[in-house]
Amino acid sequence: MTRPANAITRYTVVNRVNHWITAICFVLLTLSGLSMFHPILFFLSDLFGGGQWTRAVHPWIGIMLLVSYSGLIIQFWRENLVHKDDIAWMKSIGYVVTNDEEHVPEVGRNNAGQKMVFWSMTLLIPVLFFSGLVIWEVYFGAATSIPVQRVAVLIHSMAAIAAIIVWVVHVYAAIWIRNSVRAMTQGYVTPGWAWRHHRKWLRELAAGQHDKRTIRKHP
Amino acid sequence: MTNTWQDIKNANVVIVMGGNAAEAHPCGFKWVIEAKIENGAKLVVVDPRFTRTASVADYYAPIRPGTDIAFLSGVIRYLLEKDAIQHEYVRAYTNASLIVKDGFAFEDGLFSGYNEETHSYDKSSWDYQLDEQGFAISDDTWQNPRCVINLLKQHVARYTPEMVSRICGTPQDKFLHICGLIASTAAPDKAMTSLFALGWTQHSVGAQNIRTMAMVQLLLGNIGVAGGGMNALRGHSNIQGLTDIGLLSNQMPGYLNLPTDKETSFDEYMKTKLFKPLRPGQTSYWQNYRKFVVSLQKALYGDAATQENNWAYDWLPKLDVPLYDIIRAFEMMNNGQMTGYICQGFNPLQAFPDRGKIRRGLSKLKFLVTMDPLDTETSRFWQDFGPQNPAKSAEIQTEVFQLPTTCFAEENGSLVNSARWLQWHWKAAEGPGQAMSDIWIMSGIFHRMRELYRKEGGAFPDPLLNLTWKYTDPVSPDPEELAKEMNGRALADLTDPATGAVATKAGTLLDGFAQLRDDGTTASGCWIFSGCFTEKGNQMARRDATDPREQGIAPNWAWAWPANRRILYNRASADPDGKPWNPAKPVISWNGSRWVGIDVPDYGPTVKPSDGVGPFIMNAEGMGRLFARDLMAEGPFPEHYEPLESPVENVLHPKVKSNPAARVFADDRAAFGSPKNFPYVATTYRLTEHFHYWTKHALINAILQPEEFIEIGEVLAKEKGIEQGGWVKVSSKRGEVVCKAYVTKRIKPLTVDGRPTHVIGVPIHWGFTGQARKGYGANTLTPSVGDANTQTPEFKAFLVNVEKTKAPAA
Amino acid sequence: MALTRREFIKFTGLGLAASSLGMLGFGASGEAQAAAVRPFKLAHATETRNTCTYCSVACGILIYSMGDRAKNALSNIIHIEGDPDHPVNRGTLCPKGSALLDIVHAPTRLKAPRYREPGGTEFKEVSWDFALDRIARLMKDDRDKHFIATNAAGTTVNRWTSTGMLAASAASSETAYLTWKVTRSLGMVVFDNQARV
Amino acid sequence: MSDLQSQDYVRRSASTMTPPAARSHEDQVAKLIDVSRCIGCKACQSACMEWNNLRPEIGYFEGSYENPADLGPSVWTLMKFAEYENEQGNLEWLIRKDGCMHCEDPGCLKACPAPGAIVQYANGIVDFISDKCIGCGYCVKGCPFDIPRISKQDHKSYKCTLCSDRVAVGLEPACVKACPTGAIMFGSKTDMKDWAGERIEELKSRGFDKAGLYDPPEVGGTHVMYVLHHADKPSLYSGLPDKPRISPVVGAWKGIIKPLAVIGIAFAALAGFFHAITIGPNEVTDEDEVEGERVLHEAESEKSP
Repeated sequence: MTRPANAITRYTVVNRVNHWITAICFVLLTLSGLSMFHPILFFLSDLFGGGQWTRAVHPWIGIMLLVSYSGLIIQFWRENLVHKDDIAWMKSIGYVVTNDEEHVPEVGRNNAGQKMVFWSMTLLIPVLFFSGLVIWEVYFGAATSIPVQRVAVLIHSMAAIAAIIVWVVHVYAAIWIRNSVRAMTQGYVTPGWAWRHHRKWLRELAAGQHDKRTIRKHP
Repeated sequence: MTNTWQDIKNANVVIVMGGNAAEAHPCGFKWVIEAKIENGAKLVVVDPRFTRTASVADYYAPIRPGTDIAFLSGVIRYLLEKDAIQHEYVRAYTNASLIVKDGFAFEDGLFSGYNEETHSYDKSSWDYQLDEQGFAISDDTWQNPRCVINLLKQHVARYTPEMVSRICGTPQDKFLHICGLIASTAAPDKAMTSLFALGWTQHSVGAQNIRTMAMVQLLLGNIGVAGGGMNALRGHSNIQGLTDIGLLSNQMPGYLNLPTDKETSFDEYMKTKLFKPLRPGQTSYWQNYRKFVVSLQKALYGDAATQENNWAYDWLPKLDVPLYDIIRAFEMMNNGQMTGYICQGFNPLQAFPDRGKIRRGLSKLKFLVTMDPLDTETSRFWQDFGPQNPAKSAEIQTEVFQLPTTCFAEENGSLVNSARWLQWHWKAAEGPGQAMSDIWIMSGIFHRMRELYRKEGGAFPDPLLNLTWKYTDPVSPDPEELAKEMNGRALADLTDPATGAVATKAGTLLDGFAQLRDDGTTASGCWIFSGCFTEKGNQMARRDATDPREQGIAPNWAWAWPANRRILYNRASADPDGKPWNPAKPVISWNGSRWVGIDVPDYGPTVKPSDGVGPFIMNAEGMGRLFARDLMAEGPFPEHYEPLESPVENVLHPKVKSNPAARVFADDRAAFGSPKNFPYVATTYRLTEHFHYWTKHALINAILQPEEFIEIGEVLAKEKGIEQGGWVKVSSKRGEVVCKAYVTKRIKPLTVDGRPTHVIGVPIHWGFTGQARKGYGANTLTPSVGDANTQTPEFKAFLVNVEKTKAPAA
Repeated sequence: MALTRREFIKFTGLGLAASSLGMLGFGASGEAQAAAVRPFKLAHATETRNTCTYCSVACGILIYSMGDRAKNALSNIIHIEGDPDHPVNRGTLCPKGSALLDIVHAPTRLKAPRYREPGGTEFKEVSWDFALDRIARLMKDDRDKHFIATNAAGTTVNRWTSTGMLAASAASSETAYLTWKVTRSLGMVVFDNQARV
Repeated sequence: MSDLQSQDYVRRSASTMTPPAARSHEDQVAKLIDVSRCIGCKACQSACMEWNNLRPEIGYFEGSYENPADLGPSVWTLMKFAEYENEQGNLEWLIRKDGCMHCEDPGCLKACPAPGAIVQYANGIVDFISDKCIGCGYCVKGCPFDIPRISKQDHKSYKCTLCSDRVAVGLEPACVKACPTGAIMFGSKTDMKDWAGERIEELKSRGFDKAGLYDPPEVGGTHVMYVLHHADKPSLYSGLPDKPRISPVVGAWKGIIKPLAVIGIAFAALAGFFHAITIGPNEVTDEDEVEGERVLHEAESEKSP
């Protein structure tokens, strides 16, 4: 892998592997879940070897997602704590969407949007997990009453939709903010990227408030 | 059954007492439901438990097990007191008017002639006063106090509603309500049918239970009519057939009696069988007794039965005791008096009382042969199955042969149902493995025995050597040939006595028992079956279900004995002039020259009503008997006797508590428990999901009712701390059963003689072979004593204790 | 013609699934008419009329077996149900009769003669010849030993009381008659059936 | 005009379809269970197991005649027994054959996500097509009567088929044929309702003033109906629902949520798409790079001694 000499490490190998495990799980869950959610998407179950396989594998992927996402929570919760700055950023959301960064307050390592993605998933994934357990027929079909399961299935599907919407936003943002994808695939960003999107973070980096290794070290 | 299953739909009142038709005979019970829906009938159930029959009843009343005679005697008292009887019927068709001998009396629970030492009666006083011609004297005005009806009135006077309630525990209001329902059928065009089964027979007073209801039915004019009758629902698929063919210790085919030691010659034997009419002009089948016996002997021994050897009379075994019934058989076994026992499709280790005694008896045999499609408990009595069969194999010296037989689906043949229909069935497949038919096995034993006697000689081989065996395949005779042998055929050309012309050619099958002769020119293995397989073919295989007027006769479906008659005593369905009592549902009627109708008349087809021949042609007086003469062991009138094990004294006559004529062996008496140790009344029964001890081998039935349990009322359960579905130990003096409890609202404590009496229900179906869970079997608890007439074991009323216990170690 | 209820349901789209899909305007309908009903299993089975083996109501039954009785096919019973022509049961059967198939095929059906020696702890399979020869021998020995030709009074009684027979009340009348013949020709009097139980 | 043995689908889970309309389906079938004639003999259970080749495990006695203890993947019908003491203090043993009610508006079918795993034939029978079943258990949640059960063996859902294989060849269901007392009748729904009317009249004449037909309109009526002596209190019969309806929770899940979900997700995606083609990507400029480098250099030089 070639990388420019001035590259700044944004995500470590562990960060990235963990993220992509999560991402794969999420995508698989979305595909399998949607196939069981809406008849028009039932064809997606063929990706998993048919309806029975889809039904069987979905909860196991769900467990993997929970474990994997727990890793992300451990790694990222500090940097997603909410600050006053986030409110300012939210107020200037109009400038954000129109790519007018100059009118947006300087952003730290994560902006409020990214934090919202993080915290939404942090909320939704456990909800999905526990409501999923209730309706995991094979093992827990008899553990709760049918009315409870009915509520669980409703919660599960609503949470799933919310998660998917969050995911759509997340994915689009990654495409929209160019070179973000590279940050999560190759781990680094350029100083210019950091200047443009996370200027405060860049300054912090420059001021040595972060681990030196994140700068110009092999990610 | 006197009537058919479908005929039940013609009833106005259906009383199920001494039975549980819905559970034991669901498909027959449909006709009760039909009666309710199509005929507006009321269903009355009297039972210790609220059964599944009770669940669809219009009226239910509880009763203490073993007190049915008191209840029904109370009903008779009510009917006589309210004059709710069918007068014309009672006067003309019952012996109500006949005068009873002066010597007959009833005092302190005993009838005249009791012998305390032999526990039996000299019955000479139990008869009518006869005139010079030997006919019974009658008083149609019922003025004579010795009229049967007056003696009956006097006899039942003690059974007031208060007394009935005191004995039976049935609340008075419920008892009286039922009396009212029963009485409603005294109207000539109303009928009540009585459906009963083992709930009445399995008592030390079983036969009298049934008699009492038969008397009720006679008083109401309900015998012989559509929708009436005494309908014994019966048990096994061919229990009727085996009874008909006389597979009982004292019987020969067609209800002919096996000779006894007293009948030292054929003439002596025939003397006791001679039919002596007790009313002028009375006729009966039994006039033909000699024809039946001679034809049977000709069927059995062919040319070897001759006039000269008294039709091989001496080849018949003779009895020294009234019955060699099963209770006696096991008594003999326990006394070391038996060597071998053959159980053909019978599982006595499960089916007979005092299981411990049964096991001990079998252990003393030299050999036991079982013939069965299934792996029965009896065939494994010697094997240790834990507490359910604690046998010490090494100590048991019995040789056991377990012979596999084919089952119903694997053979041709006929079965006789409880309505006396002979129905043919066909083989659908071969039996499994080496299973063989009972016919093949019995033939195999026979041929080997005969061969041994031919070769070696031995004790009296004549009957064995001369037994007819002219079957196309002697190794496995064709059922059709056997059926033809029972039907009978002419051995010589039979001529019409009036014209002298040959009416029946030699060799042809007979059309009916009327053709039988006593001169050895006819042979018939079972006279009542004569007509079942004629030259026209197999009548039992007929399948025309046409039912005139849809009255439940279906005369062309299969064949019914006798003579394809579907309702017994159907002459009584018409009044003395021959007009039907119930014009809407006539059975037969007199058309001026002969009897016509939807059924074959149970009467001379051209005998005029004015001839005054009674309709009950099996009886010497031609009448239904409210007074049984000498035919019952314990008295001509029914009397309430407590079960041999009972929680209370006999309040009517404390000195005579239980059936004075009951036969009780000393060791069995020693095994009776007292209410002090065993305070609760127990009764055994069947559940609809199972058939005896067979269906625990059938997976579906094992699923439907998997495990042994008892039923116990909520009050007693609470008293004893017994939980729903919890474990209990039920014990009698004879053994104990550890099983689960069904605590139910369906059994309530009864107030008997002022004290609460609890009843415990013990279903019978579990054993230690088959697919259902292992059980001890109800007969672990039951006492070994039988009805005084039939020796049917008293399974329905005995004493137990019950205690809460822990689940047994797995 | 007025709108039937079915049409009403169809038109109003009462079915929620249908309505939401209808909103989206597409769905999988192509394969809708695939065969679904389980094939009728008795189409060519052989039907044999018989009588229920259990109680004395004697319900008519129809036994269905696999195989058309061709020489090379061994019939196997696959289903039993009520005979609708029978005047008593009219096609109905109770819980026992409805499960007759399971008694015919019970795993505890016996398939070979078995013998248990005195003191033995197990059955062993034996041949029919062994079993019947041995039974005949045991019976003859006992009969010769215990047969009572005359009683104390000198009357010919010709009875044999030391070996008894219980007959099967589910056996056919023809079996019963043959059993009666054999039993009585031996002079056996300890003879009974299930009439009492 | 009747086509009672029809195998045409009128509903199919997770699919849109146009019901075949060329054939006439004027009448539908129904099974009528007259509890006042029922003796609880379990012949129906037995016949059902025999015909459908169902043999659940042999259970235990559990304090009731109810065996097996519950409906199951191989228990499609079950007799339920309730000992009820009425106002007069008399015992009534209310026995009810439980099993699929074959709703006109089947909750199971609505809930099912697998196309064609649950179908309704033109004759009204609701049938589970095992090879299409994915075992998710949604039908269990959709059912207002607590009927379907998922097998632990093959993870497929099972329930009474109303013997669709028998009905398809013109025979009555096995339980109907077996029922010894005629407590279970089968025929066209019209005929069954007429017959029920007669039965109710008869029951009223015997003092059951509240006798009536159970054909709950909340689920569009059912193709298995009961004649009850206490039609005012169906729950007396071992918990027969007084007012069965598809749970509103299920309704929401299979109803409103679906279009909302599609709208929500589609909106998010479309918003992104239109954002991309209108505003476009947010790219780092050369100036940004310069600025970035500058910040880093300044910091490094400050720290450099």
